[in-house]
Amino acid sequence: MAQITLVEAVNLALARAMNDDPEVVVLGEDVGRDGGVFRATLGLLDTFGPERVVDTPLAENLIAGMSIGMAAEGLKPVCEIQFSGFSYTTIDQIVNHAARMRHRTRGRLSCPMVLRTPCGAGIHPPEHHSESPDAMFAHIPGIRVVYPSSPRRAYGLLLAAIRDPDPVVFLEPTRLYRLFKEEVVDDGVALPLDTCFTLREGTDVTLVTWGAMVYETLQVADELSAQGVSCEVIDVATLKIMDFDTILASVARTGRCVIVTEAPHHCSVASEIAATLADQGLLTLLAPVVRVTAADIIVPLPRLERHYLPDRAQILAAIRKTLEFA
Amino acid sequence: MAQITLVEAVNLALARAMNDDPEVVVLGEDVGRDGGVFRATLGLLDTFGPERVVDTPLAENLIAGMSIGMAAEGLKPVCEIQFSGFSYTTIDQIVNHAARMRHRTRGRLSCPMVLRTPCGAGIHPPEHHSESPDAMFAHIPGIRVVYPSSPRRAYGLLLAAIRDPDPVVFLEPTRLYRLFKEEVVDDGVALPLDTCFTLREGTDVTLVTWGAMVYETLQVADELSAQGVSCEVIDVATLKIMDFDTILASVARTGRCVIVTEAPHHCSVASEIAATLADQGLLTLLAPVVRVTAADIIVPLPRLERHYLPDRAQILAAIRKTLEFA
Amino acid sequence: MTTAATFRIEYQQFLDERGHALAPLPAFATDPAALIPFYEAMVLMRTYDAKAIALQRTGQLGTYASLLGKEAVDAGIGYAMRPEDVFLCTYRDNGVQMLRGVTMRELLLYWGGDERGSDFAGPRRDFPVSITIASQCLHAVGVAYAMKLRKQARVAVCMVGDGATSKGDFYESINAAGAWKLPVVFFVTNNQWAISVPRSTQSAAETLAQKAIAAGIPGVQVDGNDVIAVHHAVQEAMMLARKGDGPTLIEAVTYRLADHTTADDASRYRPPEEVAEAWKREPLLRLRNFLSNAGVWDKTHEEELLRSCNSEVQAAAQAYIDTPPPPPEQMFDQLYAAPAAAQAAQHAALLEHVKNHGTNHAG
Amino acid sequence: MTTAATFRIEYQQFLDERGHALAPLPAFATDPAALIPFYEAMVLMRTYDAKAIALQRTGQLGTYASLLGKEAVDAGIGYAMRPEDVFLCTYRDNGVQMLRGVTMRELLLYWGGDERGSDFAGPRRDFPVSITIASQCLHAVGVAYAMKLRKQARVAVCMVGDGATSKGDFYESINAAGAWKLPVVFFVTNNQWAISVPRSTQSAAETLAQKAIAAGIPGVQVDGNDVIAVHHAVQEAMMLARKGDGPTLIEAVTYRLADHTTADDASRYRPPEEVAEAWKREPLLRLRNFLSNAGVWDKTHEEELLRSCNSEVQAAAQAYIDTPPPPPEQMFDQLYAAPAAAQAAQHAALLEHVKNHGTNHAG
Ligand SMILES: Cc1ncc(C[n+]2csc(CCOP(=O)(O)OP(=O)(O)O)c2C)c(N)n1
Ligand SMILES: Cc1ncc(C[n+]2csc(CCOP(=O)(O)OP(=O)(O)O)c2C)c(N)n1
Ligand SMILES: [Mg+2]
Ligand SMILES: [Mg+2]
Repeated sequence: MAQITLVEAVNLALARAMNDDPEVVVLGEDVGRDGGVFRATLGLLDTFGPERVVDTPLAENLIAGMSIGMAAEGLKPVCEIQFSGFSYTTIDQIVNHAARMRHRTRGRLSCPMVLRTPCGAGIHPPEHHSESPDAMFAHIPGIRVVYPSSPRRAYGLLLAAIRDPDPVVFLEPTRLYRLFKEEVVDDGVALPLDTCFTLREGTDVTLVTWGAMVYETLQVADELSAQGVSCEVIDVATLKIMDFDTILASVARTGRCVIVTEAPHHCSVASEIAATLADQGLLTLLAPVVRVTAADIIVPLPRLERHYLPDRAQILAAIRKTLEFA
Repeated sequence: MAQITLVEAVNLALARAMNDDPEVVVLGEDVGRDGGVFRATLGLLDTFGPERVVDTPLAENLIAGMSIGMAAEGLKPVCEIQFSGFSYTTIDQIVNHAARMRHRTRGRLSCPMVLRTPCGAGIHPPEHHSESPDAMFAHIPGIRVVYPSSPRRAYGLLLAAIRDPDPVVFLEPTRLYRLFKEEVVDDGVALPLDTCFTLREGTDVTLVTWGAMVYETLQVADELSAQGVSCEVIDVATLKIMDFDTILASVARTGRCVIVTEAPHHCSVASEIAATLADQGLLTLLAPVVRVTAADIIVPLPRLERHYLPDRAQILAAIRKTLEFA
Repeated sequence: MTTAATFRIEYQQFLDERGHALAPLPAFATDPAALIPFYEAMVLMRTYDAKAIALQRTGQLGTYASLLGKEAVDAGIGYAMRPEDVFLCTYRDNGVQMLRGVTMRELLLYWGGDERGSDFAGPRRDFPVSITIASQCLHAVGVAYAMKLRKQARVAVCMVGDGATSKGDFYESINAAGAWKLPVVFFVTNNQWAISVPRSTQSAAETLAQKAIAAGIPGVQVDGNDVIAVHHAVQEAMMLARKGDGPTLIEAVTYRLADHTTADDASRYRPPEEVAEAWKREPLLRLRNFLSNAGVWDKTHEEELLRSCNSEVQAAAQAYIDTPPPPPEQMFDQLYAAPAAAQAAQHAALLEHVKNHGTNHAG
Repeated sequence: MTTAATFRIEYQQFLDERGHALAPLPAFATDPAALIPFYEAMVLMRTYDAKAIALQRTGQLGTYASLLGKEAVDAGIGYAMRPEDVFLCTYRDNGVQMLRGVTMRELLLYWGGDERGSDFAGPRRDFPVSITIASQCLHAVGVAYAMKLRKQARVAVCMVGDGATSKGDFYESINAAGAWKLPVVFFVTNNQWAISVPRSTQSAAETLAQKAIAAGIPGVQVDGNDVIAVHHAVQEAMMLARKGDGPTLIEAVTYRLADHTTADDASRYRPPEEVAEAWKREPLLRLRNFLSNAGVWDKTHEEELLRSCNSEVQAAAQAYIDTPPPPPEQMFDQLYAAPAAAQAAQHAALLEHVKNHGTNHAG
């Protein structure tokens, strides 16, 4: 039972899925001999051959669109978009085709594909390599959007995504790819796609987050715990179709909620969660729902990148504000 | 002073802008001889010639991308995407280039373009002709998103959008194109892009909406007014950068808010407004913030389309629920 | 200065405008009677087309895209495909779909605004109509990739219009299909117009067939009003594809004799003379002349055919009209394979509303 | 079967690998001394490149994309352009940018992760580096459209790699530029690799130059290690464009001698022999031999040049290092022309936080 990184867990799940199901095909730019620029597909070419581990021409729209064709023919394509900043060109195919194939044919054809892409800021890269398009994908009816935050959840949720009979956009927190290790058992057991994960139970405030920001949020929760503040930490994990019940139930207990995301503020996934609280959770709220998000700005180049990402101090300040509200 | 339709008002503003400023260029599919499939560009070819009223090859990504190049050279391109269902292929260029040209060059180059597209359901068209991608565009830092709901506002806001030195996505409510007429003075006066429009003042509940749903919302407000219920109706109009102050101030007075949009529910612009109320307006809320939206489903083909769009009964029910909340 | 590469684009035509053979006919056409089914299919298509327009004009159908003028294209393709192949079409390819086994009732259901029209009983792996121009080319690549991966002798046939050849999807697809030598035929119906935009505005390329050169695949131009030329080119391309020799791009030169759709008025942007000229080259007349000249077709055949087409179309239209409207639940089911608990309340509320209130919507 | 169209793609090379002329040289090269500036520029590029990599390796620069092996391409283009033209580049075209007047300090600032590097004092209308592959082709179309509309004798020059020729943006752009006969030159640096993906995986096309045929525009292939061939082809193409004869596509065949970027390790996916072979064809050696053979270059010149390049690059690096870091406000200003009141609070809060806390971020 090995301690592995998140990107190794992705690799493990891919190998497992390809091994279990001959219909699973991996495709994308540099996924073959190179093993992907983050090495998520390392070794797959040698094990499964170039017909199932496919280096494509350089065209993300093609990668998404041909995955839809493959899926309609019953394959289970798992395509990689090298960085989520290059995933905007796939949105047309995802909205207009992947999300609709089943509905528009009344189930005659379907689209069991997974689109994987590294997501988020924090690795000091060139422009366009730090994007957080989660809200855009989460707005699309007919797909699922999954965003794991630990090696174990990456493994189990990716297996679930691949086995799911409908299209799944699978966002991987680039910043966490190698930040820490976790024991992951390669038992082929998928995690559910219809539930949030409560990572810490607590009574004073509910912290709702997903993706890489789960990391800092947990740190803050631990810090506060030492100071006697009890934080409940929820990793949303599946941003669509989202499990609001867990969040609502938690806030019903704590009465306070801070939502943490590294995406820009306006019309983000955080907005949806806060909005749901403003409707279905209003009576339970003891304090305003605070969102800790990136500002509505462009991710700066590396020299200022660290100021862009929300940090522990911001999360802490938001929690304090929430707790102090009377 | 003529009574004109919304699409005629768009046409009037385009003609006025082209007349006032030789740098304004109109481009898109069928915008020339055909005058656009909705006739928004009717007559422009004859008046301004084929170099400034440009039928493009059939490629929306091209239309958006070349507009960026034109704008960087100082032209003021106003491009038309025939239906917003075909605007998804422009998102890459909008996010990755239009929105960033000024910021990444520290103002050396900029992107004074407008991307116009008919938006929303209700005209019984084929698939992909009824989309509401407003939330996707509104999430993008660096652009403005404008969505008028009457001939007069279409005229004034389009002029403002064209004169604005930054990229503007200008969504036009297809369903309202010819639904009613209004007196529009062709005085070349732009409306502000930094404010909501309060269409009815009221004391009992604030109705916040934009685009075509403004139409039904006003009807309901009038209906309720006859019954002694006083609704404040706010047309958000500029979805980004949004004027929250007007909304917050209104809800501070009424204590109740219903948000109406025809876009799918999850991570919509309505979510952002409700979320802002859950933070900055919480203390003023006397009732849960209710969102009347489309369900998170694909716009059905015409036979079921009318069930997709929120209707007056749904708005009414939401308002009653809000008012009855004690 | 040396030569790196040279290329030639061929043009194929067998019948002239009056139905006379211009060249030795391919094997399938040496017995003129063998072409009768082509003619019959083309007349049925035209009858169906007229009916669809009539239904639209009388408020019984939604916006409809006429296939008038491209019957030779559709028959030429339809008769070249096998049931196990996969057809990826635009809104203007109903004729091929009919030959594939999609019923006219199903086609009308689709145009009538009912998703069930795309759940056709016939070619279960064929794609539904693609409205977003050229987007289906990418799907064709994936379909053909799956066929090749599984070592099947099947072929994907993907339709686009002249306008579609300006869109990135088209180029990315022919290029990728070429790189992988996939079993796919890309078929461009060059009907000279993309709504109001003429072919000359789309591209400076002399032919659309030559776009194949960019992908390193064979490209051929045919007379799209000549069913023999179309069928021959498609047969050849499918044979290549089936035996593993990769994709072909075919451009068929024809003319959109009708408005773009029933929502369009083509007289706004194109001269009546151009349309009148095009009528002289239309595909049915040409094939009918050929058959008549060959002595295998006469007025009696023609009348009998028209009668049977009319009654077949009439019956299909009636069956369409008699189809009960879709239940509102159709909006929700088949959105995901399994209904999500988290969305159940939302769906139930809307259904409840629809059942109680119908709708009072202005639209 | 008739011929609809025929095409020929030419290959241009003037110097062989040892620097001997293979054909009569174009006018600009008949006086060998006229090529000395080209050589000097190429050596400066290579010196800059090595320094950039060294800075990256020592943690003083971000991820950097080496131009090693494409100096002839950059010099050939850089010397063909006029100040008023517009250059649209990829991350690998710093050499052209240097000749356009972008300073090495500005280039390093960009790679160091500071937006101010794209606010160069030199060619004010040139585009910043485009990272999203091929997306800049569409901008080039718009820029060239503006030039044509205004009847200016200016040309847009747009760079892409071999990988980029698979992307829809590229095709849509060359096609549209052809349709409008725009003053733009599309230049493909075919360095055989797109990160780990070889040229053969991108396309079945024998040459990338032939992609021009799809757009109905001229396409030419040149030896990208031969600065005379590159410069000649670009000059010709720009002359055509400037006098209103529309776009040209140039493919330069060269080799990426370095890793894809400093974040890449090319030994993972390509054999050392291939790289060793490519070194034999590299552009500097060839031009130096030519100049030496012509008697206009010797060891003293070479040593002097290396010295001056080194000190110039050293000074630029120092100026880069000495540049004060960008103020945090840079995140907000220039987002919109006028700061929006509605965002003021958001920005102020973040700025306040940055000033009080710095950051405690793990990343
Ligand atoms: C991506 C996209 N853009 C625009 C449209 C609107 N539209 C529908 S048909 C059409 C013209 C298509 O022309 P062509 O490809 O020649 O096919 P034809 O209609 O002539 O068969 C346009 C612009 C669309 N359906 N999809
Ligand atoms: C749209 C897009 N997809 C993927 C990438 C990641 N990426 C950066 S460079 C590169 C390869 C480009 O190859 P090529 O066009 O041959 O240019 P070269 O790097 O060889 O100069 C890739 C895939 C990107 N920058 N943009
Ligand atoms: Mg056409
Ligand atoms: Mg390359």
